Amino acid sequence: MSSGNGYKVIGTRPIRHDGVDKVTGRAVYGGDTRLPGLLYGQVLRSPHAHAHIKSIDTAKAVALPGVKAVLTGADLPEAGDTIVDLGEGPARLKYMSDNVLATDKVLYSGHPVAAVCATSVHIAEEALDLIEVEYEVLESVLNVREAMQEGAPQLHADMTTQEFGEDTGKTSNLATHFQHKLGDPDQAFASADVVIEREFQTATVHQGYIEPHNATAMWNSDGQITIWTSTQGSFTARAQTGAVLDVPVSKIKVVPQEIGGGFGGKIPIYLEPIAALLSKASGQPVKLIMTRPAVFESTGPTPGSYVKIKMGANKDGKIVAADAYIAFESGAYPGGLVGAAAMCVFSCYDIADGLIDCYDVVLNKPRSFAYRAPGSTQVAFATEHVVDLLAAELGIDPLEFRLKNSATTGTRRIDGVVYPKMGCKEVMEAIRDSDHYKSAAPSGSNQGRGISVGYWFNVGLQSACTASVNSDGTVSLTEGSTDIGGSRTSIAMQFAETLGLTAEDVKPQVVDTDSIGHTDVTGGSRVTYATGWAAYKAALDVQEQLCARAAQLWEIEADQVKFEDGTFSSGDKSYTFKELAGHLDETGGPVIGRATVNPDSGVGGSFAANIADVEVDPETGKVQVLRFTVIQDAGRAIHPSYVEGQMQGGSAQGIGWALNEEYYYSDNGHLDNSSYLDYRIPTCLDLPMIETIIVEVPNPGHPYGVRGVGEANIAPPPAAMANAIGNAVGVRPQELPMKPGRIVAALATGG
Amino acid sequence: MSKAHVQTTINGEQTEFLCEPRQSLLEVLRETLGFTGTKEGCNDGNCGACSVTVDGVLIDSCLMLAVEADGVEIGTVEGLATPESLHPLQQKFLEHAALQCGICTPGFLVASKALLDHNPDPSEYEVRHWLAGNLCRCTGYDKIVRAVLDAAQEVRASA
Amino acid sequence: MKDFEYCAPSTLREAVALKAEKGEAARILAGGTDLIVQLRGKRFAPDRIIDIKNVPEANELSYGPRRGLVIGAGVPCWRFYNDADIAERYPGLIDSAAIIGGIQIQGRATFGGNLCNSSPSADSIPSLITHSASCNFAGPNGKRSIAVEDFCTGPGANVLEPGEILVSLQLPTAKKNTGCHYQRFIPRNEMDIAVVGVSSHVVLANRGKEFKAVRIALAAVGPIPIYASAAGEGLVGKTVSDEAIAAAATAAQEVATPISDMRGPAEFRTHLVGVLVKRTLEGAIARARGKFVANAVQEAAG
Amino acid sequence: MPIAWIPSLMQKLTGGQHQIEVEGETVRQVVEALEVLHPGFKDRIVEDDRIKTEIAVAVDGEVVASGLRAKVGPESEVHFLPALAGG
Repeated sequence: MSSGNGYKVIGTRPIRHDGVDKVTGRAVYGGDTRLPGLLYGQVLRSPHAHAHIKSIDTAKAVALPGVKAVLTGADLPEAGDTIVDLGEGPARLKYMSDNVLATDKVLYSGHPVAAVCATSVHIAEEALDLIEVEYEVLESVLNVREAMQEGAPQLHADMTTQEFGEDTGKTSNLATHFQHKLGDPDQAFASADVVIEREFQTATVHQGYIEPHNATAMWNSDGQITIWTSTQGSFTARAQTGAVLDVPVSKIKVVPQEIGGGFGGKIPIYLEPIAALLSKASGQPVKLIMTRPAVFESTGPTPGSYVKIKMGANKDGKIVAADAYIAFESGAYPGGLVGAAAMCVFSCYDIADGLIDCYDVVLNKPRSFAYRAPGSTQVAFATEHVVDLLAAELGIDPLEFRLKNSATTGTRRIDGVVYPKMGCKEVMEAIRDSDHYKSAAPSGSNQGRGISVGYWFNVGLQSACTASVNSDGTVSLTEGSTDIGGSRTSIAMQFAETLGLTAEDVKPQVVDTDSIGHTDVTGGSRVTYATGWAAYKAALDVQEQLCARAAQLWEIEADQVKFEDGTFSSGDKSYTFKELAGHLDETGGPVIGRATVNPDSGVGGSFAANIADVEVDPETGKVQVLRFTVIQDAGRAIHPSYVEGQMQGGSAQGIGWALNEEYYYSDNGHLDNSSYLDYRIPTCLDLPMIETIIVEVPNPGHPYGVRGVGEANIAPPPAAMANAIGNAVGVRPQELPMKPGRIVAALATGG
Repeated sequence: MSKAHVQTTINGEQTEFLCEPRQSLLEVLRETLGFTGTKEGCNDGNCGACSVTVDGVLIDSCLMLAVEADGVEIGTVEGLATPESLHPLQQKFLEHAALQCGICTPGFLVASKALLDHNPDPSEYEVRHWLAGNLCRCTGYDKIVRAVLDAAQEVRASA
Repeated sequence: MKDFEYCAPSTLREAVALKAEKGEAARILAGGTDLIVQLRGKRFAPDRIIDIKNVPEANELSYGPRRGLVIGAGVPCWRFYNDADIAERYPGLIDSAAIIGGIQIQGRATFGGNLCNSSPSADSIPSLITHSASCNFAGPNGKRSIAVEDFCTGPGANVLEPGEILVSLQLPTAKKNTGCHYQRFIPRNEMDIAVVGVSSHVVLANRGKEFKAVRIALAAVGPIPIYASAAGEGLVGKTVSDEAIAAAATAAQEVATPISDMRGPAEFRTHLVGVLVKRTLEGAIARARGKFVANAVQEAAG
Repeated sequence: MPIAWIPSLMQKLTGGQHQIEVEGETVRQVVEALEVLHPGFKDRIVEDDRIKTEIAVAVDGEVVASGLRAKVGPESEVHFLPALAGG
């Protein structure tokens, strides 16, 4: 099998190494953890969106037969006023701790206030009903612009607005304000022939992974804590748990179990410290699994947003100026996602002058966290809408207009950064060259086609790999990146390619925090890039050691041995990798390759694009996707099937975000739709086949040219859908979701 | 409350267990009997991760009490493969890369098996209709639908 | 969830005695797809659950030219939505059965349970109302029957006495020149609760050109499923026409009293009543004229 | 000489200057040089001898993990950005 790209393994489609376990039900996910003497935990959550906790009385719960321990926020160590960066962006430890278990105040409906463990999950649940919490209910605020107003209910009495390293000393719900400015936007707008400005709103949406959060912990009497959990980053989970429990990381071992989806939402911790403290109190292992309503009410959604975009262009079709005002709902505690939005908002275009003004705002919703290209979708929805309007106003085809203004290698973004080699234009050209775009747009009544592009910058961070050569010529590869979507295989393939092995010759394994070097989260589209790079370097280490072993056997110097196409040779003597692996015992014993990376440069960003054909039922406002294509620059597709899978998955999530997904709060701040029944992620019947086109503009910063593909694909879909709806019925929605009632209302008023 | 004694058949094997009436079939399968291949996603019948068959009928095991299982035959994901080989559906899911995180996969496999037992030659729309009660957040369903259609063809060819 | 006593009686008499003994503190378990969710959500905390699936009367599914169709309260949807005879005689019923939840839910859920759950958005109730179905109860004081449109009294509330059990549903014999159609509007294509549901049932005369009898019922636009009698009766004797249908749609909108919630705003729901009355009347008319109008299962089968 | 790009909200400190050429072979030297030109600059960026956690430094367009120790070339651009979270 060969991929036709000059590689033997990269670009092929082997069966994933963990596949059989996952289709037979044998793979052990976090919730499947079973231990002798296991107790079951449950968490009591606030019914109020905003309240002071006046008192908590747990006496009746403690007295219930079968209950082994009860916990409140008072049982967590006092969190100092320190800032910690534990792999999911900087945060105040106090905020992180209070989000695990509230102390003085609850800040959202679903905020944890107490926890119980018992001999059965049902007894634990009965015990929750016996905990008496007295609240003083406060007025809540649930919309970003209302939260920014003077006199809005204030969540944190001591929170002051930070302006790029400066504390303004002003208390409000505005956590952070920052700006990027390039050139002279005022003058550039004055020179523009056409200027279009629009306002946009997007609802809070959830990552929606099917597996609920879970954690099982055993706190041994010697102070050693073991935590079995589903996490995107075992080291990050360890660091966060250690910080909240005020325990050194060396006392904690995190065993990452298989993880049932994350999309950014399983980077933060929720249950881990609770499970640990309940175990400490009971002396037994404790397992907690979140209920589905709790997952929606209490775990990281992505921010709702208010965005205003102004763009100006010349008659010849060049965009000359762009302004963005971006306000993000960070939820109950400050977050860092609006920074990413700022980097993405005009990322697809070459614009010389612009201003990006950003606000991070707290309000009475769960603390928002990363969700696949966090922040990019909200702003792509806005920008791509205005780009279509500009093209229409200028009488230029929207794709031609995008191509004419495409950012490219060397373009300076408004946040100042200059692009290294990248594939924005290639992705746009792939729209033009696709079967889908070349086929006639659907021409039935209320049918239309829309396009859009989007970006995610990807990250590098730390990874480690070790590789033990087995005597039969296979290699056991250990790594610390938890595998959410087949990354074991994409890492093993890079290792195999480097040593001339087959993918099947490499046995990849995700191990616990005591068994591998620090490895950052499975997020930021970094695993195939950075852990793959570590695997590549570990393979080179193995290669070097094996050259020395061959040299020993041939009684020559190591530099006289060369390695090519999986064979070690010197003159007419040669060993295949497998042959040489059989001689390790006689040449000094085992060979273990190892490598770590923490790339300072070379992270290649990825662009994605969509073509969407839709039909709108004007009587009901319902939108059907008739045909959908996703295009993305993968740099180099290691395992094309899983690259396509990422692209299709991001598309489906983006379509859900576009059409129906939203947090629906009642006026008193209760989340009304905390179930899969009413939080409507797309079903099988809601989607067509999703066509994929992989563009490969190799990333010069990676040995195999990899760009992470996990995220950029969620940025363009809502915009493509809005543009398609606009072309179908003449009304281009400015608010997500574009749900049926909203479409009907817009059609009735003509906009 | 006293525990109920339930006799049932799981993947062809006679099994007995004790349970409280309030325990769901899902809970007993996973926590009492160790059939953790059947997953919990929502515990209210809206995701299909806990799909099993009861006397050949596809159901969500979170919405059936374990005591109701007395005298029935239950099929779970653990019963799909033989010691010799995977079921064609399992094989095609692997070949088509029809899973990413894999948490929904057992439910999809059990549901797809029930579909093929009921209709060995489904159209794409029939596959999508039948599987609408199984949510997947990773794949966008494309590769799942292709895998089921491909497996159906293989099952028909070998029938 | 509080624990409870589980009983699975094998006779109706036994079931009634178990229910009568506990009254409100006992709940009937048929498919369980609503009940078990509600127990978990602590909407009910009964002492006793009575599983009626072993009661022969609750398991009956039969059709006779005189009795019509009898659906036992414990009969799950899957047992009758693939039945060609039932589909032909009561197509509107199948429209409902084929869209309650997904395939897994249909493997357990029953019309009897859907009715006793008495949700205003229940998909089966408008179809039962327009088919002129009646409910058969058994209780300590014997048996009684009432029309389905008189069953629900409020969200989650109905006329069942604390000691009574719904045994079966009964639909009159299907007549010629009759058609029925149920549609609901949901934002997705499956797995949602109706934003609005409408069933229309027509009997046509004069070679299918004239309305002889019409029944229209609405879901999710009031505290109970609404029998829009005036909307249907207004059509009787009229020639089948777009204008007549539009007038019925307007009449139905007048009796709708929807609320705004996560499933849709009130004005949108009222608007949808008009859309769906029109669409279901057209479907029912087509079926009455012998034309094929697919239900969800048939749609899937192409 | 490398060019430091000054975030717009810090330009009050630099008298409105957007870009400043300064000597330096590492981010630390660039920041020290900026501090000499515009006292107070360092306190906005650095805390406990590290780049503040809420701020990221990019050299030639790439956010650097090595912070103050990151190498800066004679033609390099240095940007100060808000720190980010990934998905």
